Amino acid sequence: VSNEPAEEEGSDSEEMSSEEGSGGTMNDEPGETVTIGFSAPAADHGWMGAITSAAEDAAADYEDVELRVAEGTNDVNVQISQIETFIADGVDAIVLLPFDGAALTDVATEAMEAGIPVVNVDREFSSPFAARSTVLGDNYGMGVSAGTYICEQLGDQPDAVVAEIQGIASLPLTQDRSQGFEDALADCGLDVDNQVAAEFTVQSGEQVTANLLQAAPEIDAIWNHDDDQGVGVLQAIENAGRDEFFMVGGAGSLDVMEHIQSGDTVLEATVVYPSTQAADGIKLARLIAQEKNLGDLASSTVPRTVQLYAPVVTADNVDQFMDIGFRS
Amino acid sequence: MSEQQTPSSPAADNPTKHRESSRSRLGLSGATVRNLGLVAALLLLCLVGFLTGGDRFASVQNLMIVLSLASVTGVIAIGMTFVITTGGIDLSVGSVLGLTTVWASTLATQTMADQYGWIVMVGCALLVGLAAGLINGVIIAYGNVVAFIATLSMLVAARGLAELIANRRTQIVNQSSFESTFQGDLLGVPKIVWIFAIVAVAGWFLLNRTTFGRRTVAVGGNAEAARLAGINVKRHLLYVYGLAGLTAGVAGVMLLARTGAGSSTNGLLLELDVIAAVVVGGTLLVGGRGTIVGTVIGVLIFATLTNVFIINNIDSSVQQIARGAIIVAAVLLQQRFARRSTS
Amino acid sequence: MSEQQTPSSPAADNPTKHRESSRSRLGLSGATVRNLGLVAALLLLCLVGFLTGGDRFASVQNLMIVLSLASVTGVIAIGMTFVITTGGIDLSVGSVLGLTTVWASTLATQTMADQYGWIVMVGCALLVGLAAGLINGVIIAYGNVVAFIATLSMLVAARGLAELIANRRTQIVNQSSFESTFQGDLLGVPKIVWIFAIVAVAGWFLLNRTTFGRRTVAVGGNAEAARLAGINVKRHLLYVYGLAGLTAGVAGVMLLARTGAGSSTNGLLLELDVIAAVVVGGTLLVGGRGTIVGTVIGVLIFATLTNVFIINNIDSSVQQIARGAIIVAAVLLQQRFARRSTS
Amino acid sequence: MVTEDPAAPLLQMQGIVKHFPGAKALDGVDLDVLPGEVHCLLGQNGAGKSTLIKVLAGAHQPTAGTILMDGQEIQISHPVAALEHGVATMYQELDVVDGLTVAENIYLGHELASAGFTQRRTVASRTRELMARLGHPEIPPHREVGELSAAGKQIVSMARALSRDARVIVMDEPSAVLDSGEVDNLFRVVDELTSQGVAIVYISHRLEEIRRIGDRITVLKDGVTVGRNLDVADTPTDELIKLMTGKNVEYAFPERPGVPQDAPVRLEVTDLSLSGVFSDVSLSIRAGEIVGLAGLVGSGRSEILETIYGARRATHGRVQLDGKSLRRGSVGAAVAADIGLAPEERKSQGLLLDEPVYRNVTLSSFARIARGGWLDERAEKAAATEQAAALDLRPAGVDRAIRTLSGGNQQKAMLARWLVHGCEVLLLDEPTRGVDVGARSEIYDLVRRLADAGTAVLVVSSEIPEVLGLADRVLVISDGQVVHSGPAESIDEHQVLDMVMEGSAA
Ligand SMILES: Nc1ncnc2c1ncn2[C@@H]1O[C@H](COP(=O)(O)OP(=O)(O)OP(=O)(O)O)[C@@H](O)[C@H]1O
Ligand SMILES: Nc1ncnc2c1ncn2[C@@H]1O[C@H](COP(=O)(O)OP(=O)(O)OP(=O)(O)O)[C@@H](O)[C@H]1O
Ligand SMILES: [Mg+2]
Ligand SMILES: [Mg+2]
Repeated sequence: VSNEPAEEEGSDSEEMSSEEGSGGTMNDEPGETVTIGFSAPAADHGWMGAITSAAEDAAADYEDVELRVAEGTNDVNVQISQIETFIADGVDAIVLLPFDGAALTDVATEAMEAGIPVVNVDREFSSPFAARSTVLGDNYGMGVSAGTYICEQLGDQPDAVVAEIQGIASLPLTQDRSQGFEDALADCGLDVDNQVAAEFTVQSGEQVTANLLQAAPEIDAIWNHDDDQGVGVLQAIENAGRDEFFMVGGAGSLDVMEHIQSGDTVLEATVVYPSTQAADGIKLARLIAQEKNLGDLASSTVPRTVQLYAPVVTADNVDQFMDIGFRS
Repeated sequence: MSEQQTPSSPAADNPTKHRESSRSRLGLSGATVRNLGLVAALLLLCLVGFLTGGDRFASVQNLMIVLSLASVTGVIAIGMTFVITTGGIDLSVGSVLGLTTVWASTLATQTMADQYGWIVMVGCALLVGLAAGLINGVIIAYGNVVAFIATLSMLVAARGLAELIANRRTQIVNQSSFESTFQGDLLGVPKIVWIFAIVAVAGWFLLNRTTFGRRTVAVGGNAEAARLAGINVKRHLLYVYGLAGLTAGVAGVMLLARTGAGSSTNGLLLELDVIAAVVVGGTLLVGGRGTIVGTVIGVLIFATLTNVFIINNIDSSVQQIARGAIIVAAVLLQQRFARRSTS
Repeated sequence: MSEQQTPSSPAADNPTKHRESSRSRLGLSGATVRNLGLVAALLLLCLVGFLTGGDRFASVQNLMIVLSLASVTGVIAIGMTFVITTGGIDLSVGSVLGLTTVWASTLATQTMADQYGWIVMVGCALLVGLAAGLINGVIIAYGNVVAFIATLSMLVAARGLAELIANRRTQIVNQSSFESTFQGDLLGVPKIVWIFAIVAVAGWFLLNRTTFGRRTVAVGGNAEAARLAGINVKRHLLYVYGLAGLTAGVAGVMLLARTGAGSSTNGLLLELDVIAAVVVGGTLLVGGRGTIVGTVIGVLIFATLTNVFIINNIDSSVQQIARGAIIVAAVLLQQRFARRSTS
Repeated sequence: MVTEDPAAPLLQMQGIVKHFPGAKALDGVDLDVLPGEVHCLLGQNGAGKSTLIKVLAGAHQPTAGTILMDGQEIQISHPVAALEHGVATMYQELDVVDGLTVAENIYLGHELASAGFTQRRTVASRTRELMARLGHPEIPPHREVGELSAAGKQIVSMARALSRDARVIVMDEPSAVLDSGEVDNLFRVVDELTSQGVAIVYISHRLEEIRRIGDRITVLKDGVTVGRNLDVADTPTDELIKLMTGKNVEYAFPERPGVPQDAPVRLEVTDLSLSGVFSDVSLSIRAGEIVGLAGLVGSGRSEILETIYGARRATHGRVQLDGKSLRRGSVGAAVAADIGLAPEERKSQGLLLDEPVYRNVTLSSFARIARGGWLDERAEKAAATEQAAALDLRPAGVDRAIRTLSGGNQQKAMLARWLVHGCEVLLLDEPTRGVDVGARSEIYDLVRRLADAGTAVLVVSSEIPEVLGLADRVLVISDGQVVHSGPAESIDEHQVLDMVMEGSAA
């Protein structure tokens, strides 16, 4: 079905995603079977859904990986219990996208102490001893990229009106993104005039944007943190018949890339925040558990931290990125 | 139930001499007075909106935005009013709404709609909503499971099913006949607002002018008396939950039109907003009294509140604190209003 | 209230009304029979766990995992049992829990704790919880605002306040005396499980053996009768909501110990889980009947369910569907059990 | 009124048995009802009268027995079946829906509707007719029933039974909440119905009512028929009471020993007012005195009691106990000062229906019995059992849910509450409502004994003979004003009625 993530559409030999370099085919050779426990927050928005699906798909591609997926939850208490269960079960590795990095640090440390390597994805633990390896998106960098892009476009207009549509405001990652955005805008003398918070969902995106457009009759640029809520944001913009501004997205869904490509909306660019992180996490966990290394690296083991880059996708370079866009 | 939930204790009142109050002198019914209090709260909110937002608040365009916002919640709130009037609750509406948007926007449904027209998508949403509601109803009425638990289970299960069907992806609506039918305006008013208006009026007639509505009140007010009067209480509850599911389906169609996307995250946490609007509107949680007009005003209050906050560009944390305080204040104001006008 | 919520409405010829008989011959109280049904559901779940998970399920270590998971929810559920027994509801517990974790882990509090010991952090959490509960209580008891609305407002407001205080960041607990006191095991059992056990036992005594508990049942059973018998209903409601807030504070301490981090997102959506556990446990939503033992079993059922799912590695979406179905099945089983044992 | 052919009963119930879990409510009851007669059903509290008529109404399913209508056996498996066979019922518990209007309540379950839409105009005009027929043309069809008094609700309930065009109308203690004027009205309607051939099954504990309208009597005792089709005119009261109770009960008020002039004033009420309800009520009761309040339904008697008790906040005036002023609007203060109130509507104001009898009995005193906040259930049960025995509560066990007790026994439990608590001042609102003849005299004796022990008692009753017979002194209330105060001996029923009517006409 076309709903498969673009990343997985490639042939079997091109398993490794682009961030890891063209994967060593050697590493794809089946090794001893490893059991990987995977726990992530509830799939209550598109990106998180894509994360979980991508992880499941990645594991399905290896016959030597048995993936145990815990029910997605936004309750750290439950997530801790899930990790405890994985520890008790003696899985070979754990891939953990914590709802809250700090809150899961203790239990992850426990797992490490029990000899189970933990791969931390997306939201960072508060202690370096809690994970064997960390796959990080760059939330601050995402804000910076978006801000820089807007600066490039509007840098000569100090009075330009910039609006920001956040995701769930209470999440630290949202704060990181906003901070980066603010800092980058400050560099060119701009600031955020209107800020609203949605909930990473299409419905909330539509709602807050409809109101935002009313609150700000003239806008020059909008940064929307998340492309999934962006579906609603775009619809609200269309409903309001507004087009005097341009918009920058976030995350990099395939849908958004198509819009950028065709130029049929105000969406000019998006900042990639890869939804393949967890899939990478699974792959790293498998390698760690099998004591292998990343193919192209000279060092003999999997590195501690893999920080993903947050590039800006525009009409000029969208073709390059189409294959990592996720179907939100 | 605790005292504060049954404000009308059996008023020992002579059948020959009616309770003398200014409101009966004014010829107003109890429901009208309660609604007046609500209208006052809404007007106060609008005044604040006007003072702080000026023309950005007080424009036809903004009115349409607020109404559009209120529409999806509002349609479900109409169904919920019936459920709460029976003394029940339906926590699953948000999640069922999500399920209907997903089911109605699958590739298969949209492809069929290309062939047979938008009716396929709409029919799908309504049927799915109705079915979920009827399942709730069967479990509650015939399984004797408390509504809270039955519908909480449906909340969780419908969300899971929606995720399975959508494979956790957002499904974009491309079906042109659907879009042209439900998106955009009619006579300057968004079509979904028209739908809300129609559902609200139909709901009002259904509750106040039909046998169905009177039985709903009876079942909620005194289930035993209703049974003894020959009403099939269980069957009636089944219908009422079916109705709530159906309104979730209608809201699903509206949301699909408005956001152009079906997603299992649609309707997340909507249930609390809907119930809050219904209860603030004056429908009693213990059952036996429901008001559609109150519900509509309740929904408008919440939509206006969101609008005023955003127009004033208030920090979202501060918004939340203010929102909590304002809801309580509105309810207190409404009570004071009702009390003063009857003393 | 609708029929299904008042299983013992006057003189209806409904199977649920026949409960009185043979169980009284067996010398079992009504509460005991209902709890037996629950225990059966829990055992069935454990059987499934054992059959599918074998030793991975049936181990002391796994038992401790389940108990730890149950503890935080469980402590709040004890407070909630009192609230629901009065016929009220407290939707704010999850959000108040979040607020207490934030307040107790601010830099200022932790610095003070370095000086005066962990008592500062614990005291802070308990006070904040208690204060939030008392505010709920005042609004409900003296402001006559429906509990649903009052506590929903508190939910929103407390979350906003927590965000403001924490500046939406997660605050890490470094306070060593706190960590050493509350983290880890005691006699092979995690300390937070001990706290849960103590709170549960205290709650049982409070509800069943003290005048406070008797008043709680009386207020929920018939607030007007309680008032006319000389019970200060308003003040009692104030205390009960205060108690619920206090348990949220205790749970906050436990969660801080368990996660080592205070965050405004702690306790998100917890209220529904807690209420579900209490109601599945057999406490009536309309008030007048509460059971601490049932609540504890209810909490354990939910925790075990989560555990069995993880052990069996079921797809997350399917898990949700199954969860919905299992909750309904458990309640139905419990009812059947109660019915059979009395006929 | 008896039809020409007494051999052709309209309705027959034969060998009806109804078992509740743990209780045999009916154990073989027969009932024959002729067309056009008023058939009275008598029996002590808990004899099974309400259960029998609920079986007839389809609200309960009998364990055994047959029901015949016009000689044909019929099944009444649910309430609709009963209504279809022409049996309409006014239940003992008020069975109206507060949130609906008068008209909607009357037509509930058989709404006049076209295509689902209620025909409001037709319904309203028919309701107006029914209300006029019942002597209450002033109750508008669109008034919410929740705003009516208990009497008003009873009238609506009656109108509903009339609206069904029934052949048999069952009335379970309809007069309990009505005053004498209302009762006259009721009887007028009953006469009208019987003359049209409708049969009435009438339940009441007031024997004088049965004398007035009854044709034949069936007596129940402990779930069996002990008196069958007795002719009202030929059966002396003594015999009826003997059948019901199984013993000879003298149906008389206890003697008044007379209150000594130097007895201290226990309760002193000065210029008590509640705006819109009553004003400037002053009264004083001495230790050992019983004062009765007489008046029409709705004259404000209940409110006076509740205001003295602090359940309503007086707008002005003061209440003193033994010379000390009570805090206004505080029930707690009143209870602490040993003032007790047995409220009028026991279901909504008095009882925790799902709780056991003993907890209902100790509801105002469990905190006193407790030690430092810890309940002493054993002592509670002992105290409750003692008072239950003193009042002859049936069944005697105090562990069963009070919901399963018959109405009269629930009333006794309410009184037991204040006996356990011990009172300086006892406020009784309709203490014998729904109480059977035997228990009634027990209650009278008990009240008198309490007074003799020094309690000041204030009694409200809609039965004027009861007020006159029991009280030492009578206050007549009309329209929220005290219009007369004097010794009970020096006034008779007609004088009271005259004063009451005059006041309300003014
Ligand atoms: N639902 C029930 N469960 C158990 N026992 C019941 C139930 N309903 C009634 N009973 C018992 O059946 C017996 C008959 O009760 P019923 O209400 O018919 O008496 P009654 O003759 O109407 O008395 P009253 O004059 O006080 O109204 C009583 O002993 C009562 O306790
Ligand atoms: N909640 C209320 N608000 C306004 N007026 C009320 C209220 N309750 C009662 N009344 C009025 O107070 C008056 C007295 O009613 P009350 O019930 O005290 O009469 P009563 O003499 O006790 O009659 P009953 O025999 O029915 O008990 C009535 O005129 C009634 O209409
Ligand atoms: Mg009876
Ligand atoms: Mg009265």
